[in-house]
Amino acid sequence: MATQPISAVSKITIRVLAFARLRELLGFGSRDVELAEGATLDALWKQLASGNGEIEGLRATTRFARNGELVAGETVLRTGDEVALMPPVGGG
Amino acid sequence: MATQPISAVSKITIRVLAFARLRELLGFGSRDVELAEGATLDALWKQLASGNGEIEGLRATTRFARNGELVAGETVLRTGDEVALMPPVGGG
Amino acid sequence: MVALSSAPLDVAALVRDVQTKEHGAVVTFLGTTRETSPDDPRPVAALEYEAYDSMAIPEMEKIASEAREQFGPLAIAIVHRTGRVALGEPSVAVVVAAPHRARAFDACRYAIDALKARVAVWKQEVYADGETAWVANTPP
Amino acid sequence: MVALSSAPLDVAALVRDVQTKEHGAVVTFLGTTRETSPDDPRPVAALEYEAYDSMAIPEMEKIASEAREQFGPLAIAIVHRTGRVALGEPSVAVVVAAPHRARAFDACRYAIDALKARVAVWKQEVYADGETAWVANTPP
Repeated sequence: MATQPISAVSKITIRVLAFARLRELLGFGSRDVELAEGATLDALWKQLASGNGEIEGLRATTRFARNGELVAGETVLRTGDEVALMPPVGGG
Repeated sequence: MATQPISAVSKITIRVLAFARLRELLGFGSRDVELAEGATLDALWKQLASGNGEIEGLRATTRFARNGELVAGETVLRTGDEVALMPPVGGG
Repeated sequence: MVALSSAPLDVAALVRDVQTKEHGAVVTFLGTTRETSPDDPRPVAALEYEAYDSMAIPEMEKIASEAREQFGPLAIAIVHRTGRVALGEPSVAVVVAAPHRARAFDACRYAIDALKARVAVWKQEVYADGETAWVANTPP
Repeated sequence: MVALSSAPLDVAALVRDVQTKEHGAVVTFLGTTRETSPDDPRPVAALEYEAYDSMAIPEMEKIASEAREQFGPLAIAIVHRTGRVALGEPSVAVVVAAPHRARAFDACRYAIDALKARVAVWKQEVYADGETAWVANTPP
Protein backbone atom coordinates (compact mmCIF):
# COMPACT_ATOMS: atom_id res chain seq x y z
CA MET A 1 0.00 0.00 0.00
CA ALA A 2 1.44 3.40 -1.11
CA THR A 3 1.97 6.06 1.55
CA GLN A 4 0.49 9.50 1.04
CA PRO A 5 3.03 12.36 1.35
CA ILE A 6 1.74 13.96 4.56
CA SER A 7 3.31 17.40 4.17
CA ALA A 8 2.57 17.88 0.47
CA VAL A 9 1.68 21.61 0.26
CA SER A 10 -0.11 22.61 -2.92
CA LYS A 11 1.23 25.72 -4.57
CA ILE A 12 -0.64 28.46 -6.38
CA THR A 13 0.73 30.90 -8.92
CA ILE A 14 -0.47 34.46 -9.02
CA ARG A 15 0.46 37.50 -11.08
CA VAL A 16 1.65 40.46 -8.98
CA LEU A 17 1.55 44.00 -10.37
CA ALA A 18 3.39 46.80 -8.56
CA PHE A 19 2.98 50.49 -9.26
CA ALA A 20 4.87 53.74 -8.75
CA ARG A 21 7.24 53.72 -5.75
CA LEU A 22 6.39 50.09 -4.96
CA ARG A 23 7.34 49.09 -8.49
CA GLU A 24 10.70 50.80 -8.05
CA LEU A 25 11.37 49.30 -4.62
CA LEU A 26 10.29 45.79 -5.60
CA GLY A 27 12.18 45.99 -8.84
CA PHE A 28 9.31 44.73 -11.00
CA GLY A 29 6.08 46.00 -12.48
CA SER A 30 4.68 42.53 -13.13
CA ARG A 31 5.86 39.16 -11.89
CA ASP A 32 4.48 35.66 -11.35
CA VAL A 33 4.78 34.56 -7.74
CA GLU A 34 4.33 31.07 -6.23
CA LEU A 35 2.56 30.86 -2.88
CA ALA A 36 1.29 28.12 -0.65
CA GLU A 37 -2.35 27.32 -1.19
CA GLY A 38 -4.48 29.32 1.23
CA ALA A 39 -2.03 32.23 1.31
CA THR A 40 -3.54 35.67 1.91
CA LEU A 41 -2.59 39.04 0.50
CA ASP A 42 -1.00 39.87 3.84
CA ALA A 43 1.20 36.78 3.47
CA LEU A 44 2.15 37.84 -0.05
CA TRP A 45 3.03 41.29 1.24
CA LYS A 46 5.18 39.86 4.02
CA GLN A 47 7.02 37.65 1.56
CA LEU A 48 7.71 40.56 -0.81
CA ALA A 49 8.54 43.21 1.80
CA SER A 50 10.56 40.94 4.08
CA GLY A 51 13.86 42.53 5.02
CA ASN A 52 13.18 45.79 3.19
CA GLY A 53 12.34 48.43 5.77
CA GLU A 54 11.24 50.96 3.21
CA ILE A 55 8.71 48.61 1.63
CA GLU A 56 7.50 47.46 5.07
CA GLY A 57 6.90 51.10 5.98
CA LEU A 58 4.54 51.51 3.04
CA ARG A 59 2.07 48.86 4.21
CA ALA A 60 -0.31 51.34 5.86
CA THR A 61 -0.76 53.38 2.68
CA THR A 62 -0.82 50.46 0.22
CA ARG A 63 -4.11 49.15 -1.12
CA PHE A 64 -4.56 45.71 -2.63
CA ALA A 65 -6.66 44.83 -5.63
CA ARG A 66 -7.47 41.34 -6.80
CA ASN A 67 -8.68 40.92 -10.36
CA GLY A 68 -9.55 44.60 -10.54
CA GLU A 69 -11.39 44.89 -7.21
CA LEU A 70 -10.06 46.47 -4.04
CA VAL A 71 -9.87 43.79 -1.34
CA ALA A 72 -8.65 43.46 2.27
CA GLY A 73 -5.30 41.97 3.31
CA GLU A 74 -6.90 38.83 4.76
CA THR A 75 -8.27 37.85 1.33
CA VAL A 76 -7.18 34.33 0.38
CA LEU A 77 -5.58 34.13 -3.05
CA ARG A 78 -6.31 31.59 -5.74
CA THR A 79 -4.18 30.41 -8.55
CA GLY A 80 -4.44 32.69 -11.58
CA ASP A 81 -5.31 35.78 -9.55
CA GLU A 82 -3.97 39.15 -10.69
CA VAL A 83 -2.97 41.11 -7.62
CA ALA A 84 -2.09 44.81 -7.69
CA LEU A 85 -0.07 46.59 -5.02
CA MET A 86 -1.21 50.19 -5.17
CA PRO A 87 0.29 53.24 -3.46
CA PRO A 88 -1.98 56.27 -2.95
CA VAL A 89 -3.10 57.48 -6.37
CA GLY A 90 -1.87 60.72 -7.95
CA GLY A 91 -3.93 61.26 -11.06
CA GLY A 92 -4.87 64.68 -12.39
CA MET B 1 -32.87 149.16 -27.00
CA ALA B 2 -33.23 145.58 -28.34
CA THR B 3 -35.74 143.30 -26.64
CA GLN B 4 -34.60 139.92 -25.36
CA PRO B 5 -36.69 137.02 -26.65
CA ILE B 6 -38.34 135.96 -23.40
CA SER B 7 -39.34 132.45 -24.40
CA ALA B 8 -36.08 131.46 -26.15
CA VAL B 9 -35.68 127.78 -25.21
CA SER B 10 -32.16 126.46 -25.65
CA LYS B 11 -31.92 123.10 -27.36
CA ILE B 12 -29.50 120.28 -26.72
CA THR B 13 -28.53 117.49 -29.07
CA ILE B 14 -27.90 113.98 -27.78
CA ARG B 15 -27.07 110.70 -29.44
CA VAL B 16 -29.63 107.94 -28.73
CA LEU B 17 -28.70 104.28 -29.12
CA ALA B 18 -31.40 101.61 -29.11
CA PHE B 19 -30.83 97.88 -28.81
CA ALA B 20 -32.59 94.63 -29.59
CA ARG B 21 -36.41 94.85 -29.56
CA LEU B 22 -36.28 98.58 -28.82
CA ARG B 23 -34.08 99.12 -31.88
CA GLU B 24 -36.62 97.30 -34.01
CA LEU B 25 -39.63 99.14 -32.56
CA LEU B 26 -37.99 102.57 -32.73
CA GLY B 27 -36.67 101.91 -36.20
CA PHE B 28 -33.13 103.05 -35.45
CA GLY B 29 -30.01 101.80 -33.71
CA SER B 30 -28.45 105.24 -33.42
CA ARG B 31 -29.95 108.67 -33.96
CA ASP B 32 -29.29 112.28 -32.95
CA VAL B 33 -32.21 113.78 -31.06
CA GLU B 34 -32.91 117.42 -30.16
CA LEU B 35 -34.37 118.12 -26.74
CA ALA B 36 -35.17 121.16 -24.69
CA GLU B 37 -32.39 122.09 -22.28
CA GLY B 38 -33.05 120.50 -18.90
CA ALA B 39 -34.81 117.48 -20.41
CA THR B 40 -34.52 114.24 -18.47
CA LEU B 41 -34.21 110.68 -19.70
CA ASP B 42 -37.85 110.15 -18.76
CA ALA B 43 -38.76 113.05 -21.07
CA LEU B 44 -36.71 111.55 -23.87
CA TRP B 45 -38.46 108.21 -23.34
CA LYS B 46 -41.89 109.85 -23.46
CA GLN B 47 -41.01 111.64 -26.66
CA LEU B 48 -39.77 108.45 -28.35
CA ALA B 49 -42.47 106.11 -27.05
CA SER B 50 -45.37 108.49 -27.46
CA GLY B 51 -48.27 106.85 -29.24
CA ASN B 52 -46.62 103.44 -29.47
CA GLY B 53 -48.21 101.16 -26.91
CA GLU B 54 -45.69 98.41 -27.38
CA ILE B 55 -42.73 100.71 -26.66
CA GLU B 56 -44.57 102.30 -23.72
CA GLY B 57 -45.09 98.83 -22.27
CA LEU B 58 -41.36 98.21 -22.24
CA ARG B 59 -40.54 101.11 -19.89
CA ALA B 60 -40.47 98.97 -16.76
CA THR B 61 -37.85 96.60 -18.13
CA THR B 62 -35.75 99.20 -19.97
CA ARG B 63 -32.59 100.54 -18.40
CA PHE B 64 -30.94 103.80 -19.36
CA ALA B 65 -27.24 104.44 -19.71
CA ARG B 66 -25.64 107.82 -20.21
CA ASN B 67 -22.10 107.89 -21.54
CA GLY B 68 -21.62 104.28 -20.58
CA GLU B 69 -23.04 104.45 -17.04
CA LEU B 70 -26.42 103.19 -15.90
CA VAL B 71 -28.50 106.14 -14.67
CA ALA B 72 -32.02 106.83 -13.41
CA GLY B 73 -34.84 108.24 -15.52
CA GLU B 74 -34.77 111.61 -13.74
CA THR B 75 -31.20 112.25 -14.92
CA VAL B 76 -30.94 115.57 -16.75
CA LEU B 77 -29.29 115.27 -20.16
CA ARG B 78 -26.60 117.52 -21.55
CA THR B 79 -25.69 118.27 -25.11
CA GLY B 80 -23.32 115.66 -26.53
CA ASP B 81 -24.53 112.88 -24.22
CA GLU B 82 -24.70 109.37 -25.59
CA VAL B 83 -27.82 107.71 -24.24
CA ALA B 84 -28.51 103.98 -24.54
CA LEU B 85 -31.96 102.41 -24.24
CA MET B 86 -31.32 98.90 -23.04
CA PRO B 87 -33.77 95.99 -22.80
CA PRO B 88 -32.90 93.15 -20.39
CA VAL B 89 -29.62 91.62 -21.52
CA GLY B 90 -29.35 88.18 -23.06
CA GLY B 91 -25.67 87.42 -23.35
CA GLY B 92 -24.21 83.94 -23.05
CA MET C 1 -8.29 89.44 -21.87
CA VAL C 2 -11.86 90.33 -22.78
CA ALA C 3 -13.31 90.77 -26.25
CA LEU C 4 -16.33 90.81 -28.49
CA SER C 5 -15.83 88.85 -31.68
CA SER C 6 -17.78 88.57 -34.89
CA ALA C 7 -15.62 85.57 -35.86
CA PRO C 8 -15.90 82.02 -34.45
CA LEU C 9 -14.22 81.64 -31.06
CA ASP C 10 -10.78 80.02 -31.04
CA VAL C 11 -11.00 78.26 -27.69
CA ALA C 12 -7.58 76.59 -27.95
CA ALA C 13 -5.98 80.00 -28.45
CA LEU C 14 -7.77 81.34 -25.36
CA VAL C 15 -6.50 78.41 -23.30
CA ARG C 16 -2.96 79.08 -24.52
CA ASP C 17 -3.38 82.76 -23.63
CA VAL C 18 -4.30 82.17 -20.00
CA GLN C 19 -2.19 79.10 -19.27
CA THR C 20 1.19 79.49 -17.58
CA LYS C 21 3.52 77.07 -15.85
CA GLU C 22 2.26 78.34 -12.48
CA HIS C 23 -1.31 77.36 -13.29
CA GLY C 24 -2.26 73.77 -12.60
CA ALA C 25 -5.94 74.14 -13.50
CA VAL C 26 -7.75 75.56 -16.49
CA VAL C 27 -11.56 75.66 -16.45
CA THR C 28 -13.41 76.61 -19.61
CA PHE C 29 -17.07 77.43 -19.99
CA LEU C 30 -18.59 77.44 -23.46
CA GLY C 31 -22.15 78.57 -24.01
CA THR C 32 -23.38 76.96 -27.18
CA THR C 33 -26.45 77.47 -29.30
CA ARG C 34 -29.22 75.02 -28.38
CA GLU C 35 -31.88 73.88 -30.76
CA THR C 36 -34.44 73.99 -27.96
CA SER C 37 -35.55 77.41 -26.80
CA PRO C 38 -36.65 77.86 -23.19
CA ASP C 39 -39.35 80.24 -24.45
CA ASP C 40 -40.55 78.91 -27.77
CA PRO C 41 -41.61 75.51 -29.06
CA ARG C 42 -40.07 76.11 -32.50
CA PRO C 43 -36.61 74.67 -33.19
CA VAL C 44 -33.88 77.31 -33.11
CA ALA C 45 -31.78 77.51 -36.28
CA ALA C 46 -29.28 80.15 -35.11
CA LEU C 47 -28.74 82.96 -32.64
CA GLU C 48 -28.06 86.55 -33.51
CA TYR C 49 -26.22 88.67 -30.94
CA GLU C 50 -25.82 92.40 -30.73
CA ALA C 51 -23.69 94.24 -28.20
CA TYR C 52 -23.20 97.75 -26.89
CA ASP C 53 -19.44 97.53 -27.19
CA SER C 54 -18.50 100.58 -25.18
CA MET C 55 -20.43 99.29 -22.16
CA ALA C 56 -19.94 95.56 -22.69
CA ILE C 57 -16.15 95.62 -22.83
CA PRO C 58 -15.62 97.65 -19.61
CA GLU C 59 -18.18 95.46 -17.82
CA MET C 60 -16.36 92.31 -18.90
CA GLU C 61 -13.09 93.85 -17.64
CA LYS C 62 -14.83 94.64 -14.38
CA ILE C 63 -16.03 91.06 -14.01
CA ALA C 64 -12.48 89.81 -14.65
CA SER C 65 -11.17 92.15 -11.90
CA GLU C 66 -13.89 91.06 -9.49
CA ALA C 67 -12.99 87.41 -10.08
CA ARG C 68 -9.35 88.12 -9.24
CA GLU C 69 -10.27 90.12 -6.14
CA GLN C 70 -12.72 87.51 -4.93
CA PHE C 71 -10.86 84.29 -5.66
CA GLY C 72 -7.17 85.28 -5.78
CA PRO C 73 -4.55 85.45 -8.51
CA LEU C 74 -5.71 83.93 -11.78
CA ALA C 75 -5.74 84.57 -15.50
CA ILE C 76 -9.05 84.95 -17.27
CA ALA C 77 -10.30 85.35 -20.81
CA ILE C 78 -13.91 86.32 -21.58
CA VAL C 79 -15.01 86.48 -25.20
CA HIS C 80 -18.53 86.89 -26.56
CA ARG C 81 -19.67 86.48 -30.13
CA THR C 82 -21.62 89.12 -32.01
CA GLY C 83 -23.70 88.59 -35.13
CA ARG C 84 -25.02 85.23 -36.22
CA VAL C 85 -23.97 82.10 -34.36
CA ALA C 86 -24.89 78.75 -35.89
CA LEU C 87 -26.43 75.84 -34.01
CA GLY C 88 -23.90 74.10 -31.77
CA GLU C 89 -21.32 76.87 -32.08
CA PRO C 90 -20.11 78.64 -28.93
CA SER C 91 -21.46 82.15 -28.40
CA VAL C 92 -19.40 82.79 -25.29
CA ALA C 93 -16.19 81.44 -23.81
CA VAL C 94 -14.88 82.03 -20.29
CA VAL C 95 -11.46 80.51 -19.65
CA VAL C 96 -9.81 80.68 -16.23
CA ALA C 97 -6.33 79.45 -15.33
CA ALA C 98 -5.41 79.29 -11.65
CA PRO C 99 -2.89 77.47 -9.48
CA HIS C 100 -5.59 75.07 -8.23
CA ARG C 101 -8.91 73.80 -9.45
CA ALA C 102 -11.28 75.13 -6.80
CA ARG C 103 -10.33 78.70 -7.67
CA ALA C 104 -10.56 78.06 -11.40
CA PHE C 105 -14.05 76.51 -11.12
CA ASP C 106 -15.34 79.21 -8.77
CA ALA C 107 -14.00 82.09 -10.85
CA CYS C 108 -15.25 80.66 -14.15
CA ARG C 109 -18.73 80.18 -12.76
CA TYR C 110 -18.74 83.63 -11.19
CA ALA C 111 -17.72 85.22 -14.47
CA ILE C 112 -20.33 83.53 -16.65
CA ASP C 113 -23.09 84.23 -14.11
CA ALA C 114 -22.06 87.89 -13.95
CA LEU C 115 -21.76 88.15 -17.72
CA LYS C 116 -25.26 86.80 -18.24
CA ALA C 117 -26.70 89.18 -15.67
CA ARG C 118 -24.81 92.35 -16.48
CA VAL C 119 -23.06 92.57 -19.84
CA ALA C 120 -24.74 94.64 -22.56
CA VAL C 121 -25.32 91.87 -25.07
CA TRP C 122 -28.68 90.92 -26.55
CA LYS C 123 -29.75 87.64 -28.05
CA GLN C 124 -32.23 86.96 -30.79
CA GLU C 125 -33.43 83.46 -31.55
CA VAL C 126 -33.79 82.74 -35.25
CA TYR C 127 -36.23 79.88 -35.80
CA ALA C 128 -36.23 77.35 -38.59
CA ASP C 129 -39.23 79.17 -40.13
CA GLY C 130 -37.26 82.44 -40.36
CA GLU C 131 -39.14 84.18 -37.54
CA THR C 132 -37.14 85.78 -34.74
CA ALA C 133 -37.58 86.68 -31.08
CA TRP C 134 -35.42 88.52 -28.55
CA VAL C 135 -34.67 86.43 -25.49
CA ALA C 136 -33.61 87.91 -22.18
CA ASN C 137 -31.69 86.00 -19.54
CA THR C 138 -33.46 84.92 -16.40
CA PRO C 139 -31.59 84.62 -13.11
CA PRO C 140 -29.90 81.19 -12.81
CA MET D 1 -16.12 58.46 -23.39
CA VAL D 2 -13.22 57.66 -21.07
CA ALA D 3 -9.64 56.89 -22.06
CA LEU D 4 -6.01 56.76 -21.10
CA SER D 5 -3.75 58.31 -23.71
CA SER D 6 0.00 58.33 -24.22
CA ALA D 7 -0.45 61.06 -26.85
CA PRO D 8 -1.16 64.77 -26.16
CA LEU D 9 -4.83 65.44 -25.40
CA ASP D 10 -6.93 66.85 -28.24
CA VAL D 11 -9.28 69.00 -26.20
CA ALA D 12 -11.13 70.45 -29.19
CA ALA D 13 -11.94 66.91 -30.35
CA LEU D 14 -13.30 66.04 -26.90
CA VAL D 15 -15.52 69.11 -26.94
CA ARG D 16 -16.84 68.12 -30.36
CA ASP D 17 -17.46 64.59 -29.06
CA VAL D 18 -19.68 65.65 -26.17
CA GLN D 19 -21.40 68.65 -27.72
CA THR D 20 -24.85 68.30 -29.25
CA LYS D 21 -27.52 70.78 -30.27
CA GLU D 22 -29.41 69.98 -27.06
CA HIS D 23 -26.48 71.04 -24.89
CA GLY D 24 -26.21 74.73 -24.14
CA ALA D 25 -23.23 74.48 -21.80
CA VAL D 26 -19.85 72.80 -22.08
CA VAL D 27 -17.49 72.93 -19.09
CA THR D 28 -13.93 71.71 -19.50
CA PHE D 29 -11.38 71.06 -16.81
CA LEU D 30 -7.74 70.74 -17.78
CA GLY D 31 -5.14 69.74 -15.22
CA THR D 32 -1.82 71.05 -16.43
CA THR D 33 1.73 70.46 -15.30
CA ARG D 34 2.89 73.14 -12.87
CA GLU D 35 6.48 74.15 -12.41
CA THR D 36 5.93 74.51 -8.67
CA SER D 37 5.54 71.31 -6.70
CA PRO D 38 3.40 71.35 -3.55
CA ASP D 39 5.94 68.99 -1.95
CA ASP D 40 9.35 69.96 -3.24
CA PRO D 41 11.21 73.24 -3.63
CA ARG D 42 12.86 72.17 -6.89
CA PRO D 43 11.31 73.33 -10.15
CA VAL D 44 9.37 70.57 -11.91
CA ALA D 45 10.50 69.87 -15.49
CA ALA D 46 7.88 67.27 -16.39
CA LEU D 47 5.44 64.75 -14.96
CA GLU D 48 5.50 61.04 -15.62
CA TYR D 49 2.23 59.14 -15.20
CA GLU D 50 1.60 55.44 -14.95
CA ALA D 51 -1.79 53.79 -14.82
CA TYR D 52 -3.31 50.42 -14.00
CA ASP D 53 -5.44 50.42 -17.11
CA SER D 54 -7.75 47.55 -16.24
CA MET D 55 -8.78 49.30 -13.01
CA ALA D 56 -8.50 52.91 -14.16
CA ILE D 57 -10.79 52.64 -17.17
CA PRO D 58 -13.72 50.95 -15.35
CA GLU D 59 -13.36 53.48 -12.51
CA MET D 60 -13.51 56.39 -14.95
CA GLU D 61 -16.63 54.81 -16.51
CA LYS D 62 -18.11 54.51 -13.05
CA ILE D 63 -17.43 58.18 -12.32
CA ALA D 64 -19.10 59.15 -15.60
CA SER D 65 -22.18 57.09 -14.65
CA GLU D 66 -22.28 58.58 -11.17
CA ALA D 67 -22.18 62.09 -12.66
CA ARG D 68 -25.16 61.28 -14.87
CA GLU D 69 -27.09 59.72 -12.00
CA GLN D 70 -26.35 62.58 -9.66
CA PHE D 71 -26.78 65.59 -11.93
CA GLY D 72 -29.06 64.39 -14.74
CA PRO D 73 -28.61 63.75 -18.45
CA LEU D 74 -25.26 64.95 -19.75
CA ALA D 75 -22.39 63.88 -21.98
CA ILE D 76 -18.96 63.48 -20.45
CA ALA D 77 -15.44 62.73 -21.64
CA ILE D 78 -12.65 61.88 -19.20
CA VAL D 79 -9.15 61.36 -20.59
CA HIS D 80 -5.91 60.99 -18.65
CA ARG D 81 -2.39 61.04 -20.03
CA THR D 82 0.14 58.33 -19.37
CA GLY D 83 3.90 58.61 -19.76
CA ARG D 84 5.78 61.87 -19.80
CA VAL D 85 3.84 65.15 -19.82
CA ALA D 86 5.79 68.33 -20.45
CA LEU D 87 5.47 71.52 -18.42
CA GLY D 88 2.23 73.38 -19.19
CA GLU D 89 0.68 70.45 -21.06
CA PRO D 90 -2.61 69.00 -19.86
CA SER D 91 -2.37 65.66 -18.08
CA VAL D 92 -6.11 65.27 -17.66
CA ALA D 93 -9.20 66.60 -19.39
CA VAL D 94 -12.79 66.35 -18.15
CA VAL D 95 -15.35 67.74 -20.60
CA VAL D 96 -19.05 67.87 -19.73
CA ALA D 97 -21.86 69.01 -22.00
CA ALA D 98 -25.28 69.56 -20.47
CA PRO D 99 -28.45 71.45 -21.28
CA HIS D 100 -27.59 74.13 -18.70
CA ARG D 101 -24.48 75.43 -17.03
CA ALA D 102 -25.12 74.56 -13.38
CA ARG D 103 -25.25 70.88 -14.23
CA ALA D 104 -22.17 71.08 -16.45
CA PHE D 105 -20.10 72.84 -13.76
CA ASP D 106 -21.26 70.52 -10.98
CA ALA D 107 -20.66 67.34 -12.97
CA CYS D 108 -17.24 68.45 -14.21
CA ARG D 109 -16.11 69.27 -10.72
CA TYR D 110 -17.51 66.05 -9.34
CA ALA D 111 -15.69 64.02 -11.97
CA ILE D 112 -12.26 65.58 -11.50
CA ASP D 113 -12.53 65.34 -7.70
CA ALA D 114 -13.51 61.67 -7.97
CA LEU D 115 -10.78 60.96 -10.51
CA LYS D 116 -8.10 62.44 -8.28
CA ALA D 117 -9.33 60.44 -5.30
CA ARG D 118 -10.06 57.09 -6.89
CA VAL D 119 -8.58 56.37 -10.32
CA ALA D 120 -5.52 54.09 -10.46
CA VAL D 121 -3.06 56.61 -11.88
CA TRP D 122 0.26 57.55 -10.29
CA LYS D 123 2.28 60.70 -10.79
CA GLN D 124 6.00 61.18 -10.64
CA GLU D 125 7.52 64.64 -10.59
CA VAL D 126 10.67 64.93 -12.68
CA TYR D 127 12.78 67.83 -11.47
CA ALA D 128 15.10 70.02 -13.49
CA ASP D 129 18.07 68.22 -11.89
CA GLY D 130 16.84 64.85 -13.18
CA GLU D 131 15.72 63.52 -9.78
CA THR D 132 12.22 62.17 -9.41
CA ALA D 133 9.59 61.71 -6.70
CA TRP D 134 6.19 60.05 -6.60
CA VAL D 135 3.46 62.45 -5.52
CA ALA D 136 0.13 61.31 -4.12
CA ASN D 137 -3.02 63.41 -4.18
CA THR D 138 -4.27 64.93 -0.97
CA PRO D 139 -7.99 65.50 -0.40
CA PRO D 140 -9.10 68.85 -1.91
